[in-house]
Amino acid sequence: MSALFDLVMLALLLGMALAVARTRDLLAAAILFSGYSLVMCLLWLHRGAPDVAMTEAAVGAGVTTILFLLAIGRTGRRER
Amino acid sequence: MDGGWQHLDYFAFVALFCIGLYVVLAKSNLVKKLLGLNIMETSVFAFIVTSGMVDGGTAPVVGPGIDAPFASPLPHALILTGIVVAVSITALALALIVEIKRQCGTIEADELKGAE
Amino acid sequence: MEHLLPLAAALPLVAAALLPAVAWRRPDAAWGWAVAVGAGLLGIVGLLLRRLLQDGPFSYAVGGWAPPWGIELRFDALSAFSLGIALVGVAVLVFSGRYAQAAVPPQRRAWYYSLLLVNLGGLVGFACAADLFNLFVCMELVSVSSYALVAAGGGRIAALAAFKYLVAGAVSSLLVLFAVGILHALTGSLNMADVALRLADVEARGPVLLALGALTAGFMVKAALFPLHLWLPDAHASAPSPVSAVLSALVVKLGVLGLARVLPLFAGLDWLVLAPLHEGLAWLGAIAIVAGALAALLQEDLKLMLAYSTVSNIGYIVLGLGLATPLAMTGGLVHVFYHALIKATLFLAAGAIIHQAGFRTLRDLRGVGRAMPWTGVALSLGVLAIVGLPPTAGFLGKWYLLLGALEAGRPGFAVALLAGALLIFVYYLRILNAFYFRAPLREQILAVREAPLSMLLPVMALALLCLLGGLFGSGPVALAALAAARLAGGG
Amino acid sequence: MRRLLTALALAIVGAVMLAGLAGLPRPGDPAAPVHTHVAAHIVAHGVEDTGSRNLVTAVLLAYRAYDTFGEVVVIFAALAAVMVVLAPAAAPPPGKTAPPPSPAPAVAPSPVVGFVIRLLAPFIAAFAALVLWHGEALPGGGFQAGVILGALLVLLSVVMGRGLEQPLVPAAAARWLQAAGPLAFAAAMLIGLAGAGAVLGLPAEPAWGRHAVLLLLELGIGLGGAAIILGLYLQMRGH
Repeated sequence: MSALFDLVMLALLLGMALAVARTRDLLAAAILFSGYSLVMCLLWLHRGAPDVAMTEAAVGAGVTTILFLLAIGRTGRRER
Repeated sequence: MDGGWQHLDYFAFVALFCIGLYVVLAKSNLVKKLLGLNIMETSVFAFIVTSGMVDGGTAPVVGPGIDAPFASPLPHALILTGIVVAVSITALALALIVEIKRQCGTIEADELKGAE
Repeated sequence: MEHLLPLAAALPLVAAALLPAVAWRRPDAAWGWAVAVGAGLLGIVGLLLRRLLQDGPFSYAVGGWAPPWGIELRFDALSAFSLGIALVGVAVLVFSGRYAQAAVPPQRRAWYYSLLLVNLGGLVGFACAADLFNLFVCMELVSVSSYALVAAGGGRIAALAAFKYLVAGAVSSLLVLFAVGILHALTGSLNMADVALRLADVEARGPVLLALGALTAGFMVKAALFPLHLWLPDAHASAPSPVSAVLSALVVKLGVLGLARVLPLFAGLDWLVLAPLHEGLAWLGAIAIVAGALAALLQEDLKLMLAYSTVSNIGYIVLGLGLATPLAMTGGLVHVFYHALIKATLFLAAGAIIHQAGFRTLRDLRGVGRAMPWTGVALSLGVLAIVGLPPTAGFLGKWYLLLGALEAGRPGFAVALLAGALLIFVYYLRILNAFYFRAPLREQILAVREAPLSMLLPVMALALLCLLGGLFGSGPVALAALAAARLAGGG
Repeated sequence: MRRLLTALALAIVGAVMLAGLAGLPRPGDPAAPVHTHVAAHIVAHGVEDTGSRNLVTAVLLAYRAYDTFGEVVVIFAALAAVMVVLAPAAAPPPGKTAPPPSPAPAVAPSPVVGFVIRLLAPFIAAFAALVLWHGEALPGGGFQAGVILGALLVLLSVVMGRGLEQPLVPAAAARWLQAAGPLAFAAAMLIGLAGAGAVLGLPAEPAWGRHAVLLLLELGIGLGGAAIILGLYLQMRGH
């Protein structure tokens, strides 16, 4: 069960990282990265690191994403 | 590989590291490069957090009725610092991107090279 | 007294955080605050150095937590580079007073001084770190502030160069963090002495090699060692001149000091032969000496020339570490200190000239030496020193390197060294020729006025140190020899 | 050609990393050095040494407090860095006049969203206080609380900020708040020097002394973090 959870999380991480790499829509990429951080946070919670998970959720998925969205708002959302 | 399937973790993190590095090297858009850098950073964080886990362990918070082994608190503290450093660098890089856009009109590395 | 060790880095770091609040109502206070802190740092470093010379290296357990449970700081012969950091720091802060008024927009100025102080504090912390993760944190303090300072003056090339620098720097920092993670996974410790001890019992070879490789690669990028120097020239040339001085004189040395700190960790492993790594470093260093000097020769922009000259000089230092004989390493480490003084002199003098004249290429600046006699003298002293003429400061490092190359039985490297020195001579001759012996191309040059006293004083003081450094060089040489002996002895 | 080179470089990097990592102790092995050396000491003595039941907090604020001091200066430097890059330059560069910075498109929150955020604000603030207060006994602590508080301030400024140029906190006070983290550590350094005989040491006397120091650090980190996150947000949003 626990192994299965890990496998699913790792597969999700890889999939989302690839999606970030592939999409040409920067807004989508930033939001995908936010999701990637949340999955990472779940994985760490499962590894006995709730402090790190909490910080990653707040900083990686939260603050980083807000900053990315603001910057994308000022520079354009399409990647050429 | 004799260490059992949990080395799979490390392999997944190497894959993430390489995906991030690919984005940094191959993508022209600066925002995209920065996302790649963040993926690389989280992959290293994940490696370090995982290196501190313990079979059947719990979070390193001492309390009554907890007799499971603790995950090592040391890597957790390091990664807390690492996450803060990462967001600091991201914030600065995004500020630079906004400034580059304002001054040069584009944030594509290919076009910036031509404009220099 | 021993409590000064953790406070040396803490003073500028806390002062940096307070500076924008202090300068909020009185923007003029920012400069005074920063200079006072710089002077305080110089005083503390002086006391630490006196203790080092009297009693030898000493440690401090921060918070009273004995190592390896807590963080250990250690002031040893390598940490003595703090003196260079403090000297250059004070000069740069004083110089910034007038310079920043013209080059840094008013709303950015308090933050600019704040970042300079963070940079200096991080550098001192790095020089005194005896703990791997503390080393990383200090490195990041220096890195974040450096990336931003490049763009402090504004301008499109500066913003782009800062971004390029940031990406290269962040990837290299990540490599270092990755290696710290591996070493921690192998030994369960972060204290460097403890890691070195416990690493000797580690049987797995793969992770050890990976950590060594990641650390070497990471610090090579930080040191801008050829061919990983591509981020350096634009960043150092487009930054405001006082920032260029800090970056070229101090920040690139982080990579070299980092290497000198971490390589001994691996010396206790009987199966690991470091000779191929040393050989590779020596070759890269030799190539960097010549390639950097050639590139400098091709530049028309004064600050770009100086930036490529840094690439070349890092080559000297790394060659010394790579040759790995006591004399060669002494030469390399002495050059770490003296190159800091010399390159700071050159960048500040160049900054004063560009600031007063408004031009930055050799063509446009022709004849400026006669219009700015004092700055010209300082620049010339710096040039003599960097070429390595006795008795200036630049002579000592190269002399010991030459002896080291011969001692190692590698005359080929000695030739590269001399060829580099010759090339340096040629391109600095170009500068002197343009400034003194060519008729001005721009008539405005004749009307250029000498730099104001607050810029001239720090430049002249540094230039004087460049001149006298060679005469009173026994102290630094003795310290470098001590550090070299520790490096060679692997502990 | 370039793609090929990139692919080759990635393959080499990946292969080297895999080969190296394969030799590490199995993650989760209780006999690995990660668990038997420094961590074992902290698990055995952490509570008694620091009074904090959350051992991550014990590491962050006691054993490795000097690193955490560096960390709060790093995040302060991030703010300084963003200010130095984005604060308006007095005059546009000669030759080419740069267009004015385009502010982020103003988000027009619906009245319902605004109402909900205002309604929730005190509860979010209370949650942040809880996370901070229990940093010694539960996962979480000053920085996490600071980020939650910072997020709350950002939300509030989204709701109230449209057309309202005056910031939530007076600018002069904001400067002091942004320095709260390093300031708290400076205070802890002096307290440690006086009370424990070592910079950043925890005083043994009085009995509540070390709790007070830990709480001071958590407060400084939390308030400073929140103020810096708000500052970053405002500067990145553009005026």
